Amino acid sequence: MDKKKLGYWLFFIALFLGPLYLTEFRLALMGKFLCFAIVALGICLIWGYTGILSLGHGVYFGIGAYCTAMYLKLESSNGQLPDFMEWSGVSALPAFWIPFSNPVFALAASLIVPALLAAMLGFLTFKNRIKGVYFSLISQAVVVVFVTLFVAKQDWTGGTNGLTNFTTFLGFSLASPLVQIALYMLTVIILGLSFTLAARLTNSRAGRVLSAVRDGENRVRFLGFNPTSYKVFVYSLSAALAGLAGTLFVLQVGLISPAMMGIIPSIEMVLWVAVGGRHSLIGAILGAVIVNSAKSFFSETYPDIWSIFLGLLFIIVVMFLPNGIVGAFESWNEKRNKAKQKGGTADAADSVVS
Amino acid sequence: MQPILSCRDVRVSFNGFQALQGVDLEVKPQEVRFLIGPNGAGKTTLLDVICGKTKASDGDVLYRQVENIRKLQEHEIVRLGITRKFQAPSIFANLTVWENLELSLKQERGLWSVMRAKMTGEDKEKMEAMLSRIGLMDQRHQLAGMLAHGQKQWLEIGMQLMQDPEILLLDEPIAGMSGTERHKTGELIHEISTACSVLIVEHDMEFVRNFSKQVTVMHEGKVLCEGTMSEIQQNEQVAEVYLGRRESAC
Amino acid sequence: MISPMPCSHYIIRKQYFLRGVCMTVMRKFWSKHTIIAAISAAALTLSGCAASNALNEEEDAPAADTSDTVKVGVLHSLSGTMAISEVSLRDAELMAIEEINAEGGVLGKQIEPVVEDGASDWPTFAEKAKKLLQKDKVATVFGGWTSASRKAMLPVFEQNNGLLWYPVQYEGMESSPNIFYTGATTNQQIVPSVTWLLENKGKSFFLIGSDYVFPRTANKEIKAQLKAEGGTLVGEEYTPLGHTDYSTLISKIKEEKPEVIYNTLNGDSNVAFFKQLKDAGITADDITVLSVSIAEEEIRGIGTDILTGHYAAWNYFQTTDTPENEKFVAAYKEAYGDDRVTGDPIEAAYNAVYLWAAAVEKAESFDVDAVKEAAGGIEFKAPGGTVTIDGDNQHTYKTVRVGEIQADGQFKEVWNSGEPVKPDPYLETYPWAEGLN
Amino acid sequence: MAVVITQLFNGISLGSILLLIALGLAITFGLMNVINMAHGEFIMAGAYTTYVVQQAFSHYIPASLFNYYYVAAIPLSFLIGALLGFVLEKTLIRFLYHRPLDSLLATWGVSLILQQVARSIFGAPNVAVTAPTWLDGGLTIAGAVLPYKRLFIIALVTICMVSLYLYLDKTAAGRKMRAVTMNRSMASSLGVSTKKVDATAFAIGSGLAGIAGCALTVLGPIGSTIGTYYIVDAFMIVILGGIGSLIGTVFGALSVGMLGTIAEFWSGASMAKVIVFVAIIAFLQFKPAGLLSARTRSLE
Repeated sequence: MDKKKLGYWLFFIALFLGPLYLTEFRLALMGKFLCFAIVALGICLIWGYTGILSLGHGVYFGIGAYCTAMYLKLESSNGQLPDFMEWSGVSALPAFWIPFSNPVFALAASLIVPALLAAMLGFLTFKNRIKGVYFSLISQAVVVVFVTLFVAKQDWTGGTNGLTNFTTFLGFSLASPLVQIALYMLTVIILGLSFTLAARLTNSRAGRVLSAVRDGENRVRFLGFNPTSYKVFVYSLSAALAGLAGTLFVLQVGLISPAMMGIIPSIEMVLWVAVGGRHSLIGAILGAVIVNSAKSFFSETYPDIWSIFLGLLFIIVVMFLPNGIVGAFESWNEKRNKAKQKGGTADAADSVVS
Repeated sequence: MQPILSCRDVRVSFNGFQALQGVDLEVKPQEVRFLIGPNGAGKTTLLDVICGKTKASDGDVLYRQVENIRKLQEHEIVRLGITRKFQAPSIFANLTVWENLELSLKQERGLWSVMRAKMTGEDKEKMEAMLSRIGLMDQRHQLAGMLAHGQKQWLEIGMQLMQDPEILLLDEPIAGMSGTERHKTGELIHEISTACSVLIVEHDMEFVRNFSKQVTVMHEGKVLCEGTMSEIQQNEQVAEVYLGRRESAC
Repeated sequence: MISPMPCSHYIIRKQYFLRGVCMTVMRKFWSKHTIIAAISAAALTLSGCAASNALNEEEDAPAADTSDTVKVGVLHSLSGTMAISEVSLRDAELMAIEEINAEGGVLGKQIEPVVEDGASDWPTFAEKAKKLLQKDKVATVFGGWTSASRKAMLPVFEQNNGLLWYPVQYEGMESSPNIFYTGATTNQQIVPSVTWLLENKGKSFFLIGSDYVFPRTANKEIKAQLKAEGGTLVGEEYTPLGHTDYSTLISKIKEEKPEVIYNTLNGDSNVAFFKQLKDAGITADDITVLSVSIAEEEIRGIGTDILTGHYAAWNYFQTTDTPENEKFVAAYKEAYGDDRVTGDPIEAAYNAVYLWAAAVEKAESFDVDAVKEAAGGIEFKAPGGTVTIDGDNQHTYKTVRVGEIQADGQFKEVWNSGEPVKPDPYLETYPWAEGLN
Repeated sequence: MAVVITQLFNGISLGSILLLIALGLAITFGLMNVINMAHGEFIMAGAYTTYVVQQAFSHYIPASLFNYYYVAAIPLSFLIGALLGFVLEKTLIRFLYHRPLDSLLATWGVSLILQQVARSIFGAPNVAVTAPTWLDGGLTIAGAVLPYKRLFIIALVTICMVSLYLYLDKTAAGRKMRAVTMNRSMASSLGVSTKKVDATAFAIGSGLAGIAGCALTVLGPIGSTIGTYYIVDAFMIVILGGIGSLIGTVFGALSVGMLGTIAEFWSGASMAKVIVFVAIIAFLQFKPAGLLSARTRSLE
């Protein structure tokens, strides 16, 4: 137990000390990747542990980012109407923008709005026992709805350009390297806290209920648990994590647009978790960092083949590494330890019930 | 004695097919009741209706004569004390035996309470007792999916018993078990019935003969007759129903 | 006492079969821990180095003064949906760089292009811009197509005091001190073309566009202009990017019977719109369509048969008759194949490189501030006619042209502004535009 | 009046296009329960096949016969789509029948690769297909023009539906396919080679996507990303119609087509898209099984 905890501590401390050994540019990249790692944690919770595959987490990420971006935009507009509204013909700040001039409200909203939206959608679909691929496809439709809306409502959202060109956050200049380092460290801390939260949840009895829901949702009902409330809870928790990541993302990258909440980014989020290991929280973090590093690397070296590589990665992971990198290490280690008992396949719990 | 469970004129139809055509059935406290009948008679469907998996299109299912559970959701019915074991073992393959039992503890099953739940010494004793009762003490840290078929069946029965049910619904509990295992299961059921009522669907006549007191025969979505096994064996209607379909009886 | 459940949440429990023994479990945890450490280390190394491996570390980035080359960034989408348009810009820029290098380079240094892929993804544009400025220490960057990509890069260039040359016509309302705009702003494309339409083609306008920033902003200006110059607006419709069914929109057009359709649709939607317009029995004789996003390259993807007779407004056509253009088209085809065509943004991208080089020569320095200082008034005899940098807003003076699409996929110029038009991104010199911004 | 007729026709036409796109999915997803995210790229493959056939005709076939390139393109598009589908089934899908979520991810990877391959072969810009002249023009009814191309697509999708129905109902192979989709183990124990049936069914579904791609060339763009425009809509239609029900898919496509055109006429294209998707999501909350479902018990 202690050794493992020590390992995690070392990992997070190594990340935390990033500014000491990473250059400014690489630190910025890493900060972005760690935001993605927070999203990945959330996806791991719902997908790896609960069996809900959401192809719509870009929406929650985006909404969280927009909430914070609205505050940043207002702050950098110095009390004037944001530039894009001016040339979109809006004469006064829309009512729903007004509270976002308060940073506390904006930051709280970046957590709560995604969580509430997810809870609503989750409650309806899970209560109606829509699950598996049907839920995945519906979550994709939700992405289409939101992206179309955000693009079409240009006078409110900045349209395809999104919100960008921020100057300060709570009075600190976002361009300053020191502020960027502070934001990076904040990201590491929040990632660490999210990880701890997620690990505690999955190690609790509730976490075992979630795994049970994944393996046999109907069976869980016959133990007296209502899977709907568990699923709604974990789904909105994961949406809140995505929203939180969006906030950190927009602070560090200084930009959010509908393109970042689209279908492709949403599916890529799932890929991070698949590559790292869908049943492993630390795997999700590693997956997000590794896939995005690889993306940076490949798209710089061989821009044309990045999408082929990405496609192959999907296929390889699904076909040969269903439990991702961490899973592969696990079984390799297992083999090394000469564990040979493998007989008997695990029946799905729901064999009869469903 | 007041019946603990009464089904009144329960009807179920699947896309026009009448699976249950008005079933009446009463189960008394601490009674072991066997449901027999040829395939397609509606035995499993009746269990499905009682546990909430299938919704009856008509009729009432009364618990303790007052509460109509026909429209309740599965987990609400379970919380009342009616648990169900399915025909094929349905345990959580990726959890250990111990964890399977842990989830089956009689407990507050709300999200908030479960998140804060801690294993008490009492819980632990209860689970260990159950482990030795179902003979899985040595396998308790194994993944449940790795158990042998009979062990899975027992684990599932154990999971039902952990919930201290008032009524236990069993669907062919001994299917796929060896002779000694069957006997052991029979004993177990007998033992259980001191605490709760048991409603069992079973095809194995030998087993029914050995362990039944009351038997209900179903045929084509209706109750054909009720009585002790020897009474049933005398019944001409039953013979007729079974003679044509001998193979399904054994 | 053995803990009742494996402590590690990430274990794949299936593999625990028959491993109830405490010692084994403990040993396993130890090795698992090693693995985590190993993976972590690997991940850190990878994330740290992967991005930089193929690139030059800043340590060995040559300082501009001592080496005999100067690095410039070329940042366009080479993958994703925008690659369709942007790849040609990269080609044009690389060609200009090669030409300049063949002539001896800039300030005696060879230009070394660092090509990056924006991947049609706006944060990627920002990330790569940052990389070009901070790691490669490029003297300038040529890049972008969509407004979104420019908006994403803008803060990066302002914060790092970099220099971006943006070569595509856009909606105006912007003038960053760190960006030079070599494409048209609205008063060099849209405003004159609307005037031309009103004078030559009809007064009633139907505006259609893709649902994003450029069409919406452009149409707002067009509406104000129509009001001022006696036109009427009979309809205004937007379709989502990638929309492919225009039947309903076309029935609305039929209802309103406009004389002119002003088209700001983007990319693929043009194909569907023009095909379906023709099917609905509407030809160029019935309603004039003037587009501002269809250049020679797009015509080929739509099919000349359905576009013939419609119009487009640009600053340059492949058929523009100047000696510079003859040379440019020949060189472009020579370099990239006979089947390639040039077009307005391609020309603007090509110009950008020359304009930068000229400004550097004038400033006698690659320093951003010096180049900006020197850029005002720089002239270049471009394929599309002389362009001049306006020192006030860092846009360029450009000649406006309206062309009719011919059966061979080329334009026949039907009107031009005669002389280069002064850029006015905020439309300050147009009384009717007051209150638009 | 003309507007009403035109709009009614537009609704049916949009419905027929959506149906053509969704028909292949109704087999691979609806009957076989495979989520094939590369379905859109099979549409793309069909479109490019049409382009290649056209190029071949204009180069190697007398100009007088050029107009018939389209007749050759339809079956060829089907074959190319079917071939791609067959290969995909043999190499990937068949290992993933029990892991639907994973097949979703893997086929998404396939779609990325196919898009890039298309870009490498045909270049990033769109290519143009000239529709045969016999599809030019339209039928005029009460002042409303019904373009021949749209009428042709309606006819094409009808033919596809009827052939599919005949195949599934009247041929031995089709009956085997239905048997497998209804009860896999039973069919297998009766001596039906489920592997063969799976591959055939998947190839047919993919082939239909190829036909859809061929048909779309007369109306829309031909580029490496066209598949992505249609894929989400297509899946939603199949879900809306009800899994496993071909007739349900027909109803799903037609209702989405009608709703889409009506909403677009009253508001605008963007809002219409939002309205349609919200309506589908909301509808599924009330009726998770879709309009018509072949399975009795909801989405399980």
